[in-house]
Amino acid sequence: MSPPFRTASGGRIDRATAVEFIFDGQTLTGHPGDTLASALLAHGRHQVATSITLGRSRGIAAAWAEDPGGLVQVEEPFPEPMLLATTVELFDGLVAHGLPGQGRLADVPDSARYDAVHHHVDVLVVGAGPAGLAAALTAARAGARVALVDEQSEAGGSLLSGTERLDDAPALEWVAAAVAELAGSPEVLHLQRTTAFGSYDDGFVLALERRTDHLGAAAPRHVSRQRVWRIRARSVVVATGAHERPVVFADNDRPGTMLAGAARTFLHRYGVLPGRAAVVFTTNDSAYDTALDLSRAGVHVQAVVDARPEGSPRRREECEAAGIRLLPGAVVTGTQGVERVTHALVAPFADGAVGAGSAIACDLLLVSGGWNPAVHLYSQARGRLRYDEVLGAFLPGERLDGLTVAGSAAGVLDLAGCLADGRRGARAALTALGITPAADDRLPAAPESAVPTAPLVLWRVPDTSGADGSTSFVDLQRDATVADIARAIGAGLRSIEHVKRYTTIGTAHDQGKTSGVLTSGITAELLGIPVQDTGTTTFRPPYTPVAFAALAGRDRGRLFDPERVTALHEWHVAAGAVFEDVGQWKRPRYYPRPGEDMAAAVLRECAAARTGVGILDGSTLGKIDVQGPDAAVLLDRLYTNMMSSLKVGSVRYGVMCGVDGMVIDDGTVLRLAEDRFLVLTTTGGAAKVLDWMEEWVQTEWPDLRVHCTSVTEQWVTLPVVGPRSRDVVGAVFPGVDVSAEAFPFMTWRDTSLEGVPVRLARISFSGELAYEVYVNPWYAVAVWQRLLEAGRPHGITPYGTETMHVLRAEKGYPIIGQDTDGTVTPHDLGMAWAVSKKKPDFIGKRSFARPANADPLRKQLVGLLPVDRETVLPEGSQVVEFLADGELPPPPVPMLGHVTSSYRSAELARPFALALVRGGRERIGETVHVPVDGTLVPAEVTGSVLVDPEGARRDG
Amino acid sequence: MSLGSSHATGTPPTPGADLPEHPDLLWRDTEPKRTYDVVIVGGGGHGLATAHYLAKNHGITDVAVLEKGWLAGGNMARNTTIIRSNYLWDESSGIYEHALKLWEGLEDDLGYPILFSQRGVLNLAHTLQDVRDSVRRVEANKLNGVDAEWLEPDEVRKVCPVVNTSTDIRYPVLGATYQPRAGIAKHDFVAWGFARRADEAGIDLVQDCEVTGFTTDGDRVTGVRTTRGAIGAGTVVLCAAGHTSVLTDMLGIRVPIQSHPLQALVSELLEPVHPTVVMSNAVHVYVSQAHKGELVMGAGVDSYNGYGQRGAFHVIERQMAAAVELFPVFARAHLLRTWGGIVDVSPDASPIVGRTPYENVYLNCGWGTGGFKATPGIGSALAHTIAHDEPHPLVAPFSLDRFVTGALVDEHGAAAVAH
Amino acid sequence: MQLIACPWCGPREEVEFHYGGQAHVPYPDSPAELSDEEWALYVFFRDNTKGRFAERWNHTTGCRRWFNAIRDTTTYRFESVYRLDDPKPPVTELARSRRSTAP
Amino acid sequence: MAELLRTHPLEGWTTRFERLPDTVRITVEPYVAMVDVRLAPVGAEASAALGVDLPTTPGTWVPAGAGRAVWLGPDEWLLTSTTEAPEELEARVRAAVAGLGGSATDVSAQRIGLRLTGARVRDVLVKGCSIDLHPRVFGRGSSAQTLLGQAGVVLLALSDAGDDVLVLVRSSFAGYLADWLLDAALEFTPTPDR
Repeated sequence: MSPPFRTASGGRIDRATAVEFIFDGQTLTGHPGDTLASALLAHGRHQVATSITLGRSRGIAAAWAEDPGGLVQVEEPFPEPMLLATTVELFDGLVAHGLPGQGRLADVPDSARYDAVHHHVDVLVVGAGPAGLAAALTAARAGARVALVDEQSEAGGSLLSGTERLDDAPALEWVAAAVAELAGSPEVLHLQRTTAFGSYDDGFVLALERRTDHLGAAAPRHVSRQRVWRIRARSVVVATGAHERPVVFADNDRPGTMLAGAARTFLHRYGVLPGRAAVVFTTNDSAYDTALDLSRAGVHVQAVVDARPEGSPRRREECEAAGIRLLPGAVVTGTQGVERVTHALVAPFADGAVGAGSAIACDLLLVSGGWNPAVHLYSQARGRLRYDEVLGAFLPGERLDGLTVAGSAAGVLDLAGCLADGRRGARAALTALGITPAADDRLPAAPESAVPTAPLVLWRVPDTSGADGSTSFVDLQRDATVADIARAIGAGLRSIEHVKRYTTIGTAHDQGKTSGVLTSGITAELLGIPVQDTGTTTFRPPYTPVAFAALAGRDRGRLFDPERVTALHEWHVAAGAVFEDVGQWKRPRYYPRPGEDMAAAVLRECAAARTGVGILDGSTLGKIDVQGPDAAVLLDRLYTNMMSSLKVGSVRYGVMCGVDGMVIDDGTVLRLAEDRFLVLTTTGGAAKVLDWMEEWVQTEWPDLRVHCTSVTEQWVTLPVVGPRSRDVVGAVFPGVDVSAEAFPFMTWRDTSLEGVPVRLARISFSGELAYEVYVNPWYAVAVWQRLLEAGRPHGITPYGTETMHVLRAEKGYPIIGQDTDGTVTPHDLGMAWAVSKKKPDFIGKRSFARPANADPLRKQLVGLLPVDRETVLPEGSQVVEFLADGELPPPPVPMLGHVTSSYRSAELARPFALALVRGGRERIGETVHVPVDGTLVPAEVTGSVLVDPEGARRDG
Repeated sequence: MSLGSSHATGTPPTPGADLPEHPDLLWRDTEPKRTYDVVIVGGGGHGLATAHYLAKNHGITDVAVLEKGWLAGGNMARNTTIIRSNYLWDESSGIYEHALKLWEGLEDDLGYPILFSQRGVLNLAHTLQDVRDSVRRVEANKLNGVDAEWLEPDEVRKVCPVVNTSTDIRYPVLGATYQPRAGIAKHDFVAWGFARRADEAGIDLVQDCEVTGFTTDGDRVTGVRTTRGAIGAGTVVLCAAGHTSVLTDMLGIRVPIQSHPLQALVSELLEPVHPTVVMSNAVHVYVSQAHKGELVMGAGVDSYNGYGQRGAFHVIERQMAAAVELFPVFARAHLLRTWGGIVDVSPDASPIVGRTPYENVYLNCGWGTGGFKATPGIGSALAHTIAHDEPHPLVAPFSLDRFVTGALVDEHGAAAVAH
Repeated sequence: MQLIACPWCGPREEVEFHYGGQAHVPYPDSPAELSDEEWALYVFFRDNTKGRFAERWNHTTGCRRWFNAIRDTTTYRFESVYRLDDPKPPVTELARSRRSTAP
Repeated sequence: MAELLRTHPLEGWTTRFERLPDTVRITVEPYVAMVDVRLAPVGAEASAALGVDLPTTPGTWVPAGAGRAVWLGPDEWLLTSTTEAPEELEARVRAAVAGLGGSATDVSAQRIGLRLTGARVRDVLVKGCSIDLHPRVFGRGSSAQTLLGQAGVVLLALSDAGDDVLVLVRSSFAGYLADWLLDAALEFTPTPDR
């Protein structure tokens, strides 16, 4: 059986198919093509929710996104908060309930897919109403690349809500033909259910396409639920229509109170009668269409209450013919009813004064206070608005390059005008792009419409209820009233922004779509200033709310951020490595054996490297090929030390500073030829250092003949480390004499392995005898395997970054970014030896001479040995003076510095740390304290090199 | 009349629905006088707070606050209202902790319900270096008397159950620093509270009054030219975050700040789900749930200089990805509104406060994203500075000449987390 | 999200570029001869112009070339881009803004 | 050629690529020798020495023997060869340009090629590529260095129909990009297995 308020025929719904849904626990039926709101209205249900502060009933007050009343929570198929019943398309199995202004998030992750697509067009048309369709057709016929997006489920815009005719046929026939024509144009993208929600620079418009929401549980899981279209348009035609606005009066929030145009939409588009007995309250001619259409559909229209002294003389005859009582010069002053309007209180209105009133019984009160052009996208694109006294609305106030507003969004409110204006907008856009409009871009003929009677701009009806405006709602979602605005002004506020913030008007889900202009108008009225001076609050994106996940798109889970891996990654995974994130890289941190924790694994790995042989995947180190006759000059300028004196075949460690003299990176440099260097950077510094070099070369020293090329992924780097490394490397690369004499520390040699070029370098980041093996990653797995095989007799042990850190810390080698923090100079690190005194200048040199750099109390890198030989000082711990009584004084406690690196050492058989300590080198031999979990741990300050200070081992 | 109709669904009263009542009078609409002992340029949080403390602590009331637009309509109206003092360096935690102590008594001091909520702030660590930096900051905070704890992931989950602490995400949460006394407040109400007190003390709050120039006499500024006429000044204080350089350019003072767009956003109102404040540097988002129930979020600054009070949307998209990654339950929360402010970034991410080459002009700028949380602290310290004509010890380290000596207060590498 | 016209690759999305701050601030010829104040000016102080601003950009994800641009920091609109070896465009009136005068 | 075992970063993706529909085929093109050439200005001498006219129009590539010459910058190109070993290519190019003030760097393993073919290729790429890939704009001979998802790539249009594109990506990002492409292609897969 059909629900009681469903018409017998008509509407854009599929009457042959019934869908079942549950609202507030009640099982109801509707049809495909319904919205949740229209289906509820078909059952006679207006009240959807209660208001947030006052708990007053809230009903469906509009037919689309401007509705300030019908907030719902969807529960099935997946919980989604704060949707409007008017924009939720009905599907089988929908479960929803009304919301008191606050939604509920699901407590399980959303498994739906979301994505984004870039699209480029000559002309983007937003809105597929009469103006938008006309614009799209005009642009398409000219051969332009066109996108047409529209937020509704089907094209037609306002034509879906009425009975207009074009070319002597129902207008929707023209709509269908237009859609078909666009579909036949290969360069046209036409998207419905797609809301352009943000308009940015250079024709960039973001639109959200709801791809599968209307399918409910039947939505395919491998297709994105919602898609963000990133449309880059050379020109934009905004044909977004207009929102009807209400007039404010006492108790104007009672369910059954609705915008007049919405009732017409529910009737014609959805086949729903929003009531049986209606009162229509208007200030303009448009609501007469609703009154007459409802009357024809069988609704008893009790009266048309027109605030204008004469009403609409032009429509009077039609009303009389339909038996509708016309009450010109009258207003609705209030309503009666419990959870639904039962009476409208109507009173004569002249010169702003309200006379004695009477109650007219009704279950539907329709209101029209005029139309607000939907200027959101225009305003977001930084177009200035101007207030139009006649329409009582803000209109585009200036022309923008690349963005045209057309149709009722520009204040054109008649059908013929909208069609013509859409075509005008498109032609202007095409002309600006140098595209010739087609000779034949005929538009259908709209019947001649008579000139309407001028609307009356009426923001509010004086409150005669005695409530002093406290039930005259301006923002229904925020429960904000005329009284609240008056109170804000009474408190001294003058700016519309202050009024908004004081009253919270316009901050709710609808972002003031209906309340914004009313607030400007009422504020101006109360202040006695023109509305233009009050202005409006800023229109901010998005136009309608957009789910976080839709904006996150596919950048979630494993695609949230790229994982960079080396050529040996699969081997590391198979070997059971535990990984560490270093920038975007995944690096093996350690390789636990069964039953081992990190400490045990690291002690084992360290011991192998110190006593036998270990092997590391060091491929993430940044590598830069620096070539050209002036390569050495460039490096001399960028490193603190001298690189031009480096011999071909040799390697030098270098430090790089910023212009402020603080260390930014370090690494080794291999001189490959007179005019060619291979520069190694830290893993995290690779991109930064290349950019740094390019910046100086390009912007400051373009005369230098040098080129820098990233070769980070061109070489895997495999340090083979430990006293037995020579045996291993010698066995795998018999072509090289690996003896200390023939291949000394800090030199490199080229060789090959079965025809594949290999480079070996005597570089040690561990203090042990070590060889770094460089090879094209195509052969990484093969070479790694050969090294493991050759090392097996020596117990070769792969080790990770944790062991690498321990080994280097034992040697006092700093890690940039761990032992430094952007406030540390080479001198602070004890690396004065790496700062050239010969070079007249290099980047950072001048800053070393600043007063603060001469401070003897600068923090310097030193070693710390916990006196108890037990405690591993947590990295990050603060260092304080030694306190004889072992008690911390009350805060603030002066701090000397902090622990930057701290490990258990197999070699030292005790924990040790590196720390930046105020005047640290002067304190060597002293004892300081480190607060750890509430106790003070004494630690001896030492030099930073704790293992093999003479360097005998690495020299092998 | 049917006020208070029954809830159709039997839902309990909406949490956060009842915002406090505002006073009947906030401030007078004033015409500027011809001259004032003190002219504060900029009617934002800092300017208004300075005015309040000038009157309250020092009895100085011949003061004008000049605002080019509407009071507190700049960064004050646009920020995400996080209040904390867990900065690394002594100098920074000094001024911010001073501010936090004032925040703790501010509701009483102002007699205004500023919705100060000490719900704590978590700074998440996602990498081993994050952990080191976090522990370093926590330990420094403790020694400086600032409440701070290091939390392991399971403790993070207890404080904020909706944070994704699983280990199989791209950048797992390795722990967090936690400052329980940190929190949020309602930005507008804070500004209005200061404004009302200043107004009550007889201080003139002059809106729509843009400073267009200065009149000088040797090393002194004698007054300001404004869109509402010339105003004489005994002392001038520049508190115009977002437009400091415009003013200092007029005075020929060079200040090492760059103004960048910083964006923020809110969701619609949601049932309470997020009980604290969470900030993540590596995954790059910060979020709290304000009193009414909206999620308030922000991220990093846009890269280029900009005075446009708007930024690029890709920054928002990246922020949403980070939010959903860290808080999977946010997936179907909706972005309701985005906006932008202007942050003045200094080379060491610390403010610049103190004397200028003009002997009666004080500078207060470069707060980056820290301005809101410092509001009462800097207001009182600036008022002290003006009253004694000598920088308050808490602001002394932030003088302009540190860029010459090199004695920076570099919060970049150290604090890890901005905002 | 703006389009930035790389002098070589043409218009690309803003995300492809790295901002380099004020343009035409040369590295001092002889840093050693500068006073601490002069050196600090080079290291830390850059103009923070509201309005037309000559600044540096790098097309990082494209051709990796640095170039200069004149951009309005209020509207963000690029007035011109030019290569490093091009002279700085003469200071003219603020170029055509996004707004034209006719409504 | 070497007898040493060779591996490439996308070995583990083979099965998943094979399951893609004909409308989006992904073929890995590993082990292609590539050299980064820096040279300015380009003249007849360079063309003669290199055996190819290096393209001077930004965003283009040309065939070069058994490989390609791709514009990377006003003084930078990528030369590829499917017949030479990396070190041979580098040596040859270096010899050709060194005397002209140019440089040559072996970058064979720096990037790996993924060839995308099929009617849906453009639909996949536009999910993460902001440049205009319309065949009228990005036809055969076009190239672009840009972002695809969050990976820097070099795109080469190999056909005029937008259905044949070579994507060169940094080797360390190859796994990410492969995952990204498979995910983007999912909606065009008739029987998705996820």
